[in-house]
Amino acid sequence: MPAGNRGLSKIYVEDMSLKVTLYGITRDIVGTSVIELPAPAPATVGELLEEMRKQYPALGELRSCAVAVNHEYADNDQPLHTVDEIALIPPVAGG
Amino acid sequence: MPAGNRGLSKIYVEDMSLKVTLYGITRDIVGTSVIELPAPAPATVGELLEEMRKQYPALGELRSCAVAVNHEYADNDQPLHTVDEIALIPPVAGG
Amino acid sequence: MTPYLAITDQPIDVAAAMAAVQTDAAGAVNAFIGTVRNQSGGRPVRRLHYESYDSMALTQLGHVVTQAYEKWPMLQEVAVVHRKGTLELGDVAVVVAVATPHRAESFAACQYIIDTLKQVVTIWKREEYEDGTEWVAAHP
Amino acid sequence: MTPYLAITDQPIDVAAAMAAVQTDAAGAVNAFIGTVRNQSGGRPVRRLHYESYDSMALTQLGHVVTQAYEKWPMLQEVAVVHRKGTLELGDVAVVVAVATPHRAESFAACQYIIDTLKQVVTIWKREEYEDGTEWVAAHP
Repeated sequence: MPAGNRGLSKIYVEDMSLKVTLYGITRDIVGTSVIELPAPAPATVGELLEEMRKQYPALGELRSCAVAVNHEYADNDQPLHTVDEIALIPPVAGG
Repeated sequence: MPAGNRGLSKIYVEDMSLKVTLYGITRDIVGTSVIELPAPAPATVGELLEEMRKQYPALGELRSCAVAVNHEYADNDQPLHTVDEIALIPPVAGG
Repeated sequence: MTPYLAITDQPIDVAAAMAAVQTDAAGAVNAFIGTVRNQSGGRPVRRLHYESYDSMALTQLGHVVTQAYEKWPMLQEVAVVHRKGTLELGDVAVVVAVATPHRAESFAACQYIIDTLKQVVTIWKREEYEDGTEWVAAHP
Repeated sequence: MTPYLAITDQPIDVAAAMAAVQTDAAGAVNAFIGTVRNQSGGRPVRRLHYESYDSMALTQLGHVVTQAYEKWPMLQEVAVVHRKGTLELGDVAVVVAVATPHRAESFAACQYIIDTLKQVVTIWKREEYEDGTEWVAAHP
């Protein structure tokens, strides 16, 4: 990848805001079903989780709290983009 | 048990006839759904099976052929009585 | 807790058998349904004929269900309905439905009942092919 | 072989889900039905509320069913229907139905699907008691 593209990407990340949808107990904890993180927003799943737990310590008390990006469970190092559909996933309990 | 009763029982066994009901492939082999064995009839399940296999050798070619007495699977040494409901049970295949 | 056991020459109402086992105390229902396949060992099957020694079949089925209750004391409700007579392709031959508080036991108890039923219950199956019929499992 | 997967706020038609998987080629159908129990961990339950992240739940359910087809290549048909919204005692919360040529695989595949569904599908359960509500499994 050319250096120019890397620089552009960097600027893009720093400028973007993120929308995160909240389900189940995470919505109760945050108090809203969608939270908008203004720029500079977290650049990765791991940073998003860190930021959310800092703002809402009760999230850290859950059995688990995953992040979904575009309907898939995402690892901590996955980068985030404004166009992504991002959600917090507390412990599921279907069935 | 008094000797008199044992003697009576012995006479009874020698005098009795047995009705045996046939199911599935055993009915096809024997050619009827009930067979009557006149006195002196087999006194035990084992003797019954031996007698039936002698008369109808095709019974010996089955994967198995059990005898049921009063709706229960019976061992070879179980005695038979005229009042019993006796059946040949070829390999079952329900379900 | 009285199990619903039946052998019938009428089409089996699967929904009724499953409804028979549902209770507010049981969170899990497992049901097994055996239907008439269009082939057996690679040979095309046209239809099936089931013959039953009804009174013994129900006695043995009762034993099977009693054993299941002994193995899984949390087992709550059981229904077993087996059809006899002539069955066409796709027809339901047997349904086993069990209800338990938790799901793992529902699978285990249902599988035990159908597996054991096939070993001891006095029902015989005659498969009808293009060119004849055969009693299933009769010969080695 | 396209699985019938749905998340609905309407009562689940169990018979329809089971009919959806039956084919003349499959001799065995196994179905698991999860219903609303009147208690949870010894605590009386009055009703349940299921919340679903539908689009992700269906994506994950698709993954689960794909994995089942990989594990049991003879698996023929699959139906999974999960309800959401408010459910009363005895209501059907989920039905999983699978059809296979032989019965052992029908039990194994059905159990795999419900077990894995419970681990990955984005549906949340809130139990309602006499004195409040609680998100199930949320805390250690």
